[in-house]
Amino acid sequence: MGNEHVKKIMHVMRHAPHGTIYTYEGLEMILIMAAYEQDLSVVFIGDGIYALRKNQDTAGIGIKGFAKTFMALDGYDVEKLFVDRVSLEERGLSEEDLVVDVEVLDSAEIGALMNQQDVVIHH
Amino acid sequence: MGNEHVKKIMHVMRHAPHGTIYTYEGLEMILIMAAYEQDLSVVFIGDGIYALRKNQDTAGIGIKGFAKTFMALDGYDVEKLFVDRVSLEERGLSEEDLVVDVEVLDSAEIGALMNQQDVVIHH
Amino acid sequence: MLHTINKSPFSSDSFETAVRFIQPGDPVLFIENGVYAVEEGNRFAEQLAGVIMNNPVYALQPDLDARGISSVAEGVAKVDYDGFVDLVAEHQVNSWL
Amino acid sequence: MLHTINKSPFSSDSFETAVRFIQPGDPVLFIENGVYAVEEGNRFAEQLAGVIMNNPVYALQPDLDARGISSVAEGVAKVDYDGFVDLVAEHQVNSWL
Amino acid sequence: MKIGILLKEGPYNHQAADTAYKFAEAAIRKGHTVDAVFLYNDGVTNVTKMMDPPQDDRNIAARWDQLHKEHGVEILACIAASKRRGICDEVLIEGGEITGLGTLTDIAIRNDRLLTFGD
Amino acid sequence: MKIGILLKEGPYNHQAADTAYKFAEAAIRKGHTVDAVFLYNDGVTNVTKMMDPPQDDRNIAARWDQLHKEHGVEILACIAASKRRGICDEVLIEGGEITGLGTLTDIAIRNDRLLTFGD
Repeated sequence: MGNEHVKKIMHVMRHAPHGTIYTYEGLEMILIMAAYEQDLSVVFIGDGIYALRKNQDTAGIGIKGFAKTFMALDGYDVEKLFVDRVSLEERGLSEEDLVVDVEVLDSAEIGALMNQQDVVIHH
Repeated sequence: MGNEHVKKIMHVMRHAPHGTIYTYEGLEMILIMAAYEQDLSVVFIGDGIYALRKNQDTAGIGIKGFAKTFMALDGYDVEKLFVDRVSLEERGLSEEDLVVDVEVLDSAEIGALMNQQDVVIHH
Repeated sequence: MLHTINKSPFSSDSFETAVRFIQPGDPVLFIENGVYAVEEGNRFAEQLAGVIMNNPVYALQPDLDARGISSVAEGVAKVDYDGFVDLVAEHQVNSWL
Repeated sequence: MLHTINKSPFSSDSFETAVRFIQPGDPVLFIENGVYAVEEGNRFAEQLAGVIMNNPVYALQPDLDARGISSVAEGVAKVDYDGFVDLVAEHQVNSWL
Repeated sequence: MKIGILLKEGPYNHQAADTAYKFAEAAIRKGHTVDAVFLYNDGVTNVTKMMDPPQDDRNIAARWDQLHKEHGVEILACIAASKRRGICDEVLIEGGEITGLGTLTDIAIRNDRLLTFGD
Repeated sequence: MKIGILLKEGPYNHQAADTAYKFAEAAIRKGHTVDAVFLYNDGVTNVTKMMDPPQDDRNIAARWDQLHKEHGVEILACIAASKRRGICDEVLIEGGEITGLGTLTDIAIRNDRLLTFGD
């Protein structure tokens, strides 16, 4: 058995943090799935990238911050974090603005990765 | 007393029908407000225009259609229906595609109308 | 991989984002408010033509009917919910929300 | 009339739609995900500059902080919830959702 | 100034409920009157007392309840919108009330401002 | 084919619940198996039995209940998402169940497809 039961599951983060809960509850989902030893990856596209911004201080809006939780993914063996290059550039951001190490990829590369998945979940 | 208590209330329809309920519940709100003898107007901007399309047949998706309810607004003395010209044109639509008579205005004209309101509600 | 797109191209960036990632040859199905993208003669006609050139493109008929859309761009095939199921049976699915 | 904009300009058409209707001189307040529009150096910088030239522009500080935005375009004033209330006290309100 | 608030999205899923609350709090602190918060669309789900968020998080329903009790702000859910979404007297917070759209019209008429929060 | 469905928006406010249902119905009619509908984000509000829409409209909660009873489709609401939104055993439809995200992972693993519906 073994490997034939390992599924490739990709989570796609598309929403800016705090304005809606999608990215936060998406992260909660990833943390649970990480315990199941599947082949997980997380991709940040469009406003999803904003969730990885450094120096988010949510005290003033009264909502719990969660940017630092992305740093915990490494400990859960979720090491594949990909960021879309165009999304990063059009926001005037670079890798240094993000809380975790990510791999910046072109859309064609991300598209090819998507096509290898058994399951793709957009948050 | 009299007129000094009449408020100018504008409803702005911005969402396509059926995908979300905003325009439908917005219309329900307008129908109730119409009984209160305030100075009501309804403006269709962006995807909101799609709510006025002719020949909507919602039987297949199992959701109640409501395009024809806009025709009832006239009977409720809500006669000011405005449509944004740019929104209409970029969708390749014209007044003939709509279920009710509307006044097509430029954005500057709609903006000026907005500025005269006591209350503006976006749906 | 089957891609579904369910948002109006006018109000959301879903359509324009998704097309950057969809691989040539992959089927694309427009549903819900997404079907406005396939209507003939609107602002997205050219961009849609580019997709049609490289990908099989479908639109959900009950969603077209619900929105009063009778003219769709050439090359767009209409399917009902049964056709949606058939496409899912043939492909893994990527639902762009 | 005070206009509030609460959506990211990248994912929604709210910002680009609203600016077509906002009259010169009217104050514009960016809140929630809307504050991404005032960050320095992104794709909407030029369009925002056009607004700043004709209108007083504000951004809600707690929303900027929550999103880690430290550099805003020149000419954007930061206000807290108290400042939001003051703007509402001075103007009728048009909340672009 | 007398203010009415229209809230169109449910708790947690959208920031609207938080911004509306923070705004109301600031307005009251500055001496203004917040007359009512009217809940519409998914906004009606703000007032279910069954809400039970994580202990280290805010309880949005309880917060509206408190705003009513401490400052007399009416917390009103539209009846038609509530029925669609399963909000009824059995789940309603003590300080909340289910009412019709006519009440919203009154709120629009009797206040100096009607502010909308949504998404 | 064996199918799992992930539904991320609440009833009536978004079409997602309707499209998911229409899809499930068609899949079953064509001989496929719909294993489960897992509700996440605001999607958990699909299963409150307090829902009471106009008589001439569909009852979305009742429809999910029926899908469970007639075709054995599991109707599952994420517990963490449910608690935030006031969905609990007291309001849950008979055919529904509140469970953890581990169950969703199992659904993703054991089915040929996992389809997402949302907005």
